[in-house]
Amino acid sequence: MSTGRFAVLYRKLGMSMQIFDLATADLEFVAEVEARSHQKIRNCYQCGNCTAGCPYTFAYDYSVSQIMRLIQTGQKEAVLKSRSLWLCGSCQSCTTRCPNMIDVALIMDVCRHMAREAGYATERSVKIFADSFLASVERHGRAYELGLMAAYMTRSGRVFTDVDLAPQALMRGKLPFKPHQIQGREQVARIFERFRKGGDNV
Amino acid sequence: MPAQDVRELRIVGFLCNWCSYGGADTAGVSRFTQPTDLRIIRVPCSGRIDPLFIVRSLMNGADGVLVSGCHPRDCHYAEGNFYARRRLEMLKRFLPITGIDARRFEFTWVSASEGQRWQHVVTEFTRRIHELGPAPTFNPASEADWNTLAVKAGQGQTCPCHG
Amino acid sequence: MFKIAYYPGCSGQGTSLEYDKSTRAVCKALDVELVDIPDWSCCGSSPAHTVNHVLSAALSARNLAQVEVMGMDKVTTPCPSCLTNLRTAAHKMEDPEFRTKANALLDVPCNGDVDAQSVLQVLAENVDPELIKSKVVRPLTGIKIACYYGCIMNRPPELMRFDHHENPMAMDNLMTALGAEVVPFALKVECCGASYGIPRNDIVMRLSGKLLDAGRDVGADAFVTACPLCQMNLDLRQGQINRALHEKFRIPVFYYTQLLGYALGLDRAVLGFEKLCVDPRLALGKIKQPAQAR
Amino acid sequence: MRIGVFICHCGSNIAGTVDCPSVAATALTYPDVVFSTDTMYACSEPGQDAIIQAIKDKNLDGVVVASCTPRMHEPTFRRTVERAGLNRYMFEMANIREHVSWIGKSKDLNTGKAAELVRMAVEKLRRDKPLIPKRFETVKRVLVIGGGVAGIQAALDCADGGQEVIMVEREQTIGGKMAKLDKTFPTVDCSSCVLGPKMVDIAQHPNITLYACSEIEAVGGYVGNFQITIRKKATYVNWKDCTGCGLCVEKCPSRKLPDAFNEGLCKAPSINIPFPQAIPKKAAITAESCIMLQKGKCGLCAKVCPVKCIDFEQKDELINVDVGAIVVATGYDLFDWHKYPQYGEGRYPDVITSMQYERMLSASGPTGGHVKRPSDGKEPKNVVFIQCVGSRDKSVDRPYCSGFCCMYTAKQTILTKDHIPDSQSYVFYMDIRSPGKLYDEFVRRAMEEYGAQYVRGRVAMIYPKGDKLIVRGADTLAGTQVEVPADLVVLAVGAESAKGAVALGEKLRVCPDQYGFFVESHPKLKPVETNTAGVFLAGACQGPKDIPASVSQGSAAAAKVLGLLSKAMLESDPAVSRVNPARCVGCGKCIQTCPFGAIKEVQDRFGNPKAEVIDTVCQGCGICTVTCPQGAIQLEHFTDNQILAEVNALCPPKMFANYE
Repeated sequence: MSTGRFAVLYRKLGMSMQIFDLATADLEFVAEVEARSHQKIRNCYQCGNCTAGCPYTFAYDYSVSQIMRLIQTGQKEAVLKSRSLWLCGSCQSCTTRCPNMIDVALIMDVCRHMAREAGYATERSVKIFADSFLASVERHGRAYELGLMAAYMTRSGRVFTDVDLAPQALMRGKLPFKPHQIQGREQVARIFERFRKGGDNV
Repeated sequence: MPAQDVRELRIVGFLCNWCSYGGADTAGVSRFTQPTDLRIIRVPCSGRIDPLFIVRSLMNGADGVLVSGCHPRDCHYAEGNFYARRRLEMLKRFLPITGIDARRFEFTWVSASEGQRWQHVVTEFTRRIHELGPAPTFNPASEADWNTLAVKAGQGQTCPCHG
Repeated sequence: MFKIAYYPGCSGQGTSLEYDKSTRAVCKALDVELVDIPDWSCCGSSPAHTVNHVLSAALSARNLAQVEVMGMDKVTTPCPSCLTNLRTAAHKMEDPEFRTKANALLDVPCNGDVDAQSVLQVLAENVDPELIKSKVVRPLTGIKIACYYGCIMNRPPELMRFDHHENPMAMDNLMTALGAEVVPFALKVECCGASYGIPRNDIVMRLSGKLLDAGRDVGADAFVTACPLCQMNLDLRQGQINRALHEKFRIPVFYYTQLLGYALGLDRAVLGFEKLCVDPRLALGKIKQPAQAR
Repeated sequence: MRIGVFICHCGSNIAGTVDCPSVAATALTYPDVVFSTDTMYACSEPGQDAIIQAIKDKNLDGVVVASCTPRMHEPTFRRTVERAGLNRYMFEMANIREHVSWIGKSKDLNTGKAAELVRMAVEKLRRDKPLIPKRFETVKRVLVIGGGVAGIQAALDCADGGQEVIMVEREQTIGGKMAKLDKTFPTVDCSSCVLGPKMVDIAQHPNITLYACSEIEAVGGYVGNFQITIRKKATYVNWKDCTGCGLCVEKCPSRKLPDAFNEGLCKAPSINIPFPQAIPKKAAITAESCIMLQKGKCGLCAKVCPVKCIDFEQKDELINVDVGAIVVATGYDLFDWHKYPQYGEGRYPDVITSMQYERMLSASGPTGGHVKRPSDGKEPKNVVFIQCVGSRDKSVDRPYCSGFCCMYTAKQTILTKDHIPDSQSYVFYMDIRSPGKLYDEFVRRAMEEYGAQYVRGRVAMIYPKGDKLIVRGADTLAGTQVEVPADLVVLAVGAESAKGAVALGEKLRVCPDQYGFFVESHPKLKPVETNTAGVFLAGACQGPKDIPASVSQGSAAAAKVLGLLSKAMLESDPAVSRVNPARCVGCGKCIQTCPFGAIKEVQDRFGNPKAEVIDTVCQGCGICTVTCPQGAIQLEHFTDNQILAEVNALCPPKMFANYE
């Protein structure tokens, strides 16, 4: 499995292909993905229809069908560290067209959850955006674009994100300066609290 | 389904030769594992199955009886399974009157190509029978060695009205 | 009078004000009564379901619970993203085990037997096309329109249960009924880049760019869409796209409710054309005045 | 009675999970069992000899073999005991392989179960009686249903073998799918040059009668004596006189009909001859589009016909024939690709099926053998082939491989290069299925010599851009997405069961599988037989097949038919119903219920009505036995007492327990 870790590193550095030791396939990982997604990974016969339809392939490090293959072969680390998980737009093209009726988008989602839980975030900015978004929902009960943008910029350090758009948006009153506070925002906040307290949320 | 430690129950199956018996064969050829409780009696057609056979099995202490024939319209003898369907449907309604739990008797249709389906049917029916447990018996002694009893059964005359 | 609970969605308060306004106006005009969910909260959008399904479901379920309190069993929303979350929540909560988990996060538990539908579906299935035709005072004759549905309004079909998953027609039919010429736009359900505009702008540039390009190829004067996110990517970011791809797109992107309202002769103020970033006047100019239309 | 029991190990197939010796030992304790042993392979020659030897040595008068399913080897062992001088019905089988060793995990439970199955067999055998088969004449005539290449082969072989053949073809001409093909793999020889002569032979063979535009209305009877009713559909042309000159076809003003033979690539006149080599070469009118038949005016064809053979009054006619055997060769149909909306559902004219492409390639086709895009008639440069359209796809309920698509696609890439030298073919495939003589070499040639670009992956969507079609698929070997700007897209549509196959199966009592393909009697040993004696299968009606396989099966079925009809007399299965006149009250219920009319009413010498079974007609279903209120009519070999004996063997009557 350590080969996995280094391989991913090498790969990032464009240094080498990675060699998978199939004998050390992490079958518990496969089982967990199947359990959390209620999908049968073995049903995938690698026709590539998901990759064929996926609009995000150009941005991926592993194509969807490769992710499916990596799961089949129990390459936990390679999967959870993959960039693709974070870049999947859940557009459902793969799920809709799979000849074996596998909910591929759901599997990507589940792997992303597991990656988060394992503390990976290969596409940091995506994670930060999601976190900022949820943070603003937790605070106000609804998404508050301006606040979320601010939070995102500070956290990601990308302070110039979409500054070019700000004027137009503001001018057209599309970015209200003050958030919509809803009465039930404590209720919403409690949802997050309880969630963080944990328990069985899988 | 019943692991080794679970005691087998007595389930009798009446299968038509052309579809269901073939389906059971297909299941075997494909190695579809099934509970071992079922004992299959082969008849040419589900239309040959006299309700008497089922009642006799149950009265003799069978815990369950499973009947299977060709799908309606697929009968090798054109319409045998239509007769079967009508007779067995009647029997199912009649059983409770005789004090027999109708859930201990089931009939279904399985074709020669449906090995998978046969596995499912057997597994489900066997599970049901095990949930119902052993059929109530009038005499615990009769739980004695099947073999010697069977020998006597063999020697004994069967009822005259069926020459 | 058709009555249904209404979930505006956060973007309706901000980036897609005009969508919300025009939706309300159009529904009013077509005798569809929208009853706002009192004190509704965010459905969690995609960030939530990328973090955890129970959390995501709970955030949506809070609103479904409100609907149940209202004593209604149907809710409609203009936003496909909200729609997906609401439907997914309701669907997942059919599983009692999951429902308990989700309700454990909520103050007010939710049964989840609320059917969420897009406003488009409500209009398509509950308003007689003939009625719409009869109410048209400004037919859209002369304008060429590409209908873009976005990726999740109809997919996956097992969940969304509306229209066609590869070639949806609801907006096409509507626009045709209004007298517009609908061009054969092939990428109706292709993804625009969704919420990656901020974290991975390059993705949106490429995907939305492709859509604009395809629209131009088939000679569209304008896009109509039913999704705030799609609209934002195609409209607000069109300038960015032009810079990124060295293009000169100038294709306005309407919400279908805006053009519907326009055709029904509603007050321009409620239609909010001025909120569009790409100036729609050129496109609207193509529409022949009723006098000529006849 | 002296019974011998033989427990077969079947190598490790049975012995692996059943303790055969202990089963044999237990069997010795059963009544009347005087000899019991286990044997490695009961069906092998030494195995059978051992049985014969035991019968002689121990002078047994009944034998039980516990091995595989009786549906496999019952006939084998019946012959064995017969060779030892026993009646073949003094034999019973216990199925301890398919029903025990192959499905049960626990050796203990299996062994117990096996022993009980043997006991059932013994108890039944103890009530068996020797049965003597009746002999009956057979009709020396064969019915071949379907005039595709498989049916043609079967018909010619039977006819050459001296049998009279009736061929029934649903379409207007024989030739089936093969007649539509341009070339055939792996030799790339002209399909019609290969098939044409055989079609002519059908027309000219003295022993063959051909009914085209005809379907099977009804089937009665049994092996050796089937009664067939054929519905000859109205063609509104008197075929006895029609010379096939084609004048009417030229003059016909109605040309709205999509040309079925050309897969709808062009329109056909209402009165038509499908193609020049059609057999029979006769004109026929399609009523739906005929102006005369619809509106009552026109009749141009009648005016121009030199032999005046047009008859607008013509009606369907029913023809009855008796035959001794039936060959079913109804072939297959092509998958309806519209089930894949991502391929455009017909919105893009330049997405066509492989069969349409064949017609396009064919010199006798609508484009005269020139490859043209349906949309603008331009010659395509980039041709994309998509395989597995309706094959190996659960989502459209077609999980099976159609077998021949890989090969015909390779052929079509080669032909494309021949027709358009500066063209480039792309093939999206999942796996190449090319077993068969010279098949894989053929596919390699398509890639190596003809430069077809094979891409390993499925296609997710096709969409137009300008006058091109963008085909977006995956290249899983490169691990990414690929796009091809195509001028023409050819879908390698898979095979599905022929329309109407299931309905025909019901008439023939041949059961179809879940996809509508007919089920053979045994997958290995009886590939062309069915479970209905005298009915045989040939070609793709049993499952997707290419031409060589279909032809082989045609010949195989013919061989079976000739074997069957070569016997002067057939023996009827003596396991038929028998009436006990003493008990029969002549109520006639059995006569009403018998599906085969095998029971007639006779009068005994006192003039009382009695039922009587016609042995050769009775099929041995036993419906009558259950119907009879008197228990007067019993199905031999499956009498109430025999079956009840099996029941008692499993569930001993409680009364005995109570007497203990």
